[in-house]
Amino acid sequence: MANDKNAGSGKLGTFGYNALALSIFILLWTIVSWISESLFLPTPWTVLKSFLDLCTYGDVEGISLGMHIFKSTLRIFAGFVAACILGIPLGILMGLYPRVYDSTKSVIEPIRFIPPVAWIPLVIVLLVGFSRYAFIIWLGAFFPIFIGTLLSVRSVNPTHIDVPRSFGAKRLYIIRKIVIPSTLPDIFTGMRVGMGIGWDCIMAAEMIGGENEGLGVMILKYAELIRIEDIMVGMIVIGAIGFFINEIFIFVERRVFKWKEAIVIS
Amino acid sequence: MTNNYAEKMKTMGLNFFTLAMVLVLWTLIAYWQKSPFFATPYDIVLGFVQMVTVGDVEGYRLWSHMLHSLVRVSAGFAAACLVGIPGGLLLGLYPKIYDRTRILVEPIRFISPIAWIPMAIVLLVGFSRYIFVIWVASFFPIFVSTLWSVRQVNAVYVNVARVAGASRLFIIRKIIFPSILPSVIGGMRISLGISWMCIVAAEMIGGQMVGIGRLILKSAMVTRMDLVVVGMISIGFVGYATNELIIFIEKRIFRWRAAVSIE
Amino acid sequence: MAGRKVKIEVRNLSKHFDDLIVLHQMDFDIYEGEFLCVVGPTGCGKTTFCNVVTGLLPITEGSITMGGEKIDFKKHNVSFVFQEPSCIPWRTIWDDVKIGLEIRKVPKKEINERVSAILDLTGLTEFKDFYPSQISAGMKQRVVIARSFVTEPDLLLMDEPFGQLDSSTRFYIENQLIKVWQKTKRTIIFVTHNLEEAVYLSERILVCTQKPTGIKEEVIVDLPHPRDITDREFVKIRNRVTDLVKWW
Amino acid sequence: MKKRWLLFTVVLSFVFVMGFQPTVGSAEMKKIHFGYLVADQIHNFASMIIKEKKLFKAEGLEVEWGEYLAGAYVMQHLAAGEVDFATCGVIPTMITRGRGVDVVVIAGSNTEGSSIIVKESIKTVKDLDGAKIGTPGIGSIQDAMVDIVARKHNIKIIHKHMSVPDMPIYLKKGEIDGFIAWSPHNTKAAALGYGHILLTSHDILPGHQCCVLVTRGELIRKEPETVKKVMRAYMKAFQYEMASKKNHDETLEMVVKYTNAPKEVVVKAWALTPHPYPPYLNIESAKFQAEGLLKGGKIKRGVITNMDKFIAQLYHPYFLLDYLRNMK
Repeated sequence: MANDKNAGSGKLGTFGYNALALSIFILLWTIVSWISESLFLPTPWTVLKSFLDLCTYGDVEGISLGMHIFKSTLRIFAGFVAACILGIPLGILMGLYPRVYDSTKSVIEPIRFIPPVAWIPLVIVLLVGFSRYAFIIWLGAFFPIFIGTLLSVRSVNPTHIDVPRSFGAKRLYIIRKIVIPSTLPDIFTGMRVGMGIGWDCIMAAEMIGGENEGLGVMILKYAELIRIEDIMVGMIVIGAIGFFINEIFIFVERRVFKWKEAIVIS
Repeated sequence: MTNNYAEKMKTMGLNFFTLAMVLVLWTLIAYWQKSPFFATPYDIVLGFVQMVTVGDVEGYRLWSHMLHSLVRVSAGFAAACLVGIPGGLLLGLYPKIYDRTRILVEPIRFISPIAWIPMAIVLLVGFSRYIFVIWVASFFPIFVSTLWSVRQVNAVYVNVARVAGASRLFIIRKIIFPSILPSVIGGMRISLGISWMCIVAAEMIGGQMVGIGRLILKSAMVTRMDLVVVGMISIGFVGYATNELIIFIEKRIFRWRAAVSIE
Repeated sequence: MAGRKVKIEVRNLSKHFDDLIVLHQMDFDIYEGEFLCVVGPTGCGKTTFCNVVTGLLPITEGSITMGGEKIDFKKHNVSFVFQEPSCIPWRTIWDDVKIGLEIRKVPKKEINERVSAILDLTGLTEFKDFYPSQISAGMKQRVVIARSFVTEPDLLLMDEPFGQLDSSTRFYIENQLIKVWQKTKRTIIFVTHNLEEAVYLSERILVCTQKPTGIKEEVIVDLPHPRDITDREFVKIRNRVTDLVKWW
Repeated sequence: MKKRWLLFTVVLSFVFVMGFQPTVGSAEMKKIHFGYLVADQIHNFASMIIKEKKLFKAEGLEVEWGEYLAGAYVMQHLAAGEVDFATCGVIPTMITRGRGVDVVVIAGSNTEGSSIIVKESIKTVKDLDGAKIGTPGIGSIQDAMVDIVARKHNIKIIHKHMSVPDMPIYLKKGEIDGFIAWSPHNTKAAALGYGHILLTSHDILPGHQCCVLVTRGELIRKEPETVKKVMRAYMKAFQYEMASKKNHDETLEMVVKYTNAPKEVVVKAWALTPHPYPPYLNIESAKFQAEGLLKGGKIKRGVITNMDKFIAQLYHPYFLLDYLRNMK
């Protein structure tokens, strides 16, 4: 409230403090794992070593970490794109015709609350190969995108629609030039949230089995061998990639939608 | 009024129609599949009746599975609230702390609860594992929505109290808290949905005989697909019902608000 | 004017935002029980002026003292009517009006008496259980005025409080404000860009310059209330102020 | 306003209290936590009989049963000190032992009992070259057996890890060429006509150890009496099944109930799964398997320096021998 100064010097400071927080965390972790001497709480250095081993030699089956990352990212991407392709048009459609959404709510809404893992048995029977993974990720990413679009269309400022209408604009024109641009920031936010949840679902998707590559598969593999340090590598990589993708989305959001006064990050 | 009523009936009718369409579609797929790994709607109804009257192999009935899961979810969700709301409030009031530790806090959000399970098993014990796994999943929506709503409290309201000589505590209690409450409850609703969705993940932990997630996993192991679907529908229904209930309560409590969003 | 007791002394007041100088070396006094208007061209930093006077924003240079002390909300009884709508949305009209008394821990019985009295005076009694979202903009502004007067402040700052109201509502509330002021004799600093409003309400007008804002001139309005906007004297003063504000 | 807050707090605290209700147990009886795998009753029928016939209660033990999805989960719980006794595969046990966790085998359960099911076009073992074979995961004996087949016949087999109940679907859809699974999933798929049995585990590793009874080393040292009681119940379950044809049939019925597999499938699967009595651990087989784990990097190199010593630490037959001695 009363802080108008040091807005310029804040940037570097924030970055520095983050680095500091990270080092303190690693230090604490090291100390705790030294004190506890537990087999299941490896030190950061063991984890780092596992990371390097996974990069150079690969896992027990000789599959490198890069391959795992690549496969998982590919699956996420496919599911996410499918969610966008289906969620955005459907959201705009159902936002423009609320009747459609209201009439199908009893089917659509409960599906939202069925956990992705629970779908696996059905997915294995009904789908095949890669589409199974895409489906599970899609399940996670679809709803934020769909609901975000739907609500945004519903809340388009009526004045903005009336302006072109008073000039005699066609329905299609209004949708193209008013509805879509004004919902775009919300759609983008929905996409970001959807991407986050998609990452959350990667473990669920990779429990499907039948493939030996993927970050989730790697974690499950090492869970069988009770190697916590390798599991941690998997977790950290998943967390870090998700974080960076999210940051990129936020960055783009801030750039593209400058006209929006404030962007809520959630 | 009558018009409104007719409208409601129509919407309900259309909902039933959609539901019927889904059932027909399901039956068609089942006949096309003709697989012991895909249950027909008839099997599912039988499975549901069995779960209600007799129970599963161990004799645990559906409500018992539900109850155990609900207890786990409630505990995890309560833990998420207990940490998330004060934490969000604190970091919202001192945004610098959040900005400076982001790199630690944020990546955790993207690690799925299932990935935590092996560590939760070896490092924690008993019931606390369920709390932890559900907490990990449901903490962030509530934390982030609290944090951001604190940042967005209209400065005028704070100034009104400040000019009148209010203490910091008064401002937090009487200005900040009421004004973030809608977002906090909204965050809690999303959290509750997510924690309920995590129940299958949490119950992968094992060692327990009951739980709705357990029912799904166990039935999948012995190819009782009808029970898998019964479990899925139960979870979906309970999640949907709680969500609608909280929306209803929200609309009641926050009469002063112009509109409550449905998401 | 001379001979009245000085309430607030402003000396050499400056306020900078980084390199931007908003207020530049302002010097003036405010007298006890005075109705002072501050006018100036758009964007000249009137809101900053209000925030600085009350101490919501820190001062870069100079001093503002009230009875020889720095203004402190916990010690001095100050009220502020903000430019933007400031009714607290989750409180009913009654609860909203009483917030200042609640903060000062006034006994419950006295709160009830004082709030009832001020609601009567502002004509809000029958709306006391309404939420702000249920009443009109003009009524909300009346709530804010009632809220500011109920604490019987030593100093009341009003920052373009009637900016968003239509003219008939504005006149109505202006008259009510004068009524309340005459009855309670509080010190009021009223910031506005509406010159007619300033002449209509105040005893004295401070005319500000364009940024960096300083004081161009003081205009004394020595007319009895209620004033007539078509009166020759009134028109004369209004034209004078208009000339002073012109920056082109 | 006040009331609303009160209600809110009450609801929240209720939820919280509900969540933290401790599990109450009676003080008189010794309580143990016994873990077993879901739908693994053909390999580990003993735990099922103990449960159905309440054999632990007869020994004065109160038991909390725990179902687990895989041996790895059981092991993680054993390592956390939560499970006291469990029946599961010997491979996960050795992997866990190799991590330095004090888990101990006190008896065997079954040998063999797995088989490789393949699609019709694969007729001989040589046809497996380049085939995709589903296995239950790298920590399982089945996965190790596929490696053994490949090595023996000098062919290359692609492993695909998946959950065992899903294997028949993958086979039917042609996503894999075959799979290796334990009973009754192997015979089940064969009965459904999805494939045929190419090799049984008897063909691959005759008499290989499969499942075992495991406990924590700490219990052996601190509570030998409890271990004795568990062993007695375990042995009585074996004897019950062997006692008569009627008892054997009853056991088969139980398996049918627990695994949801048709009777004929269970009968076939049972025939493929020997339960040697007395249930000693097949030490030679265990050694062989441990070496395989070392070679595959599943136990980190350098952990086992002396194989005999490793097996001696792993296998603790005292209670089994003690029971047999006292029986006479």
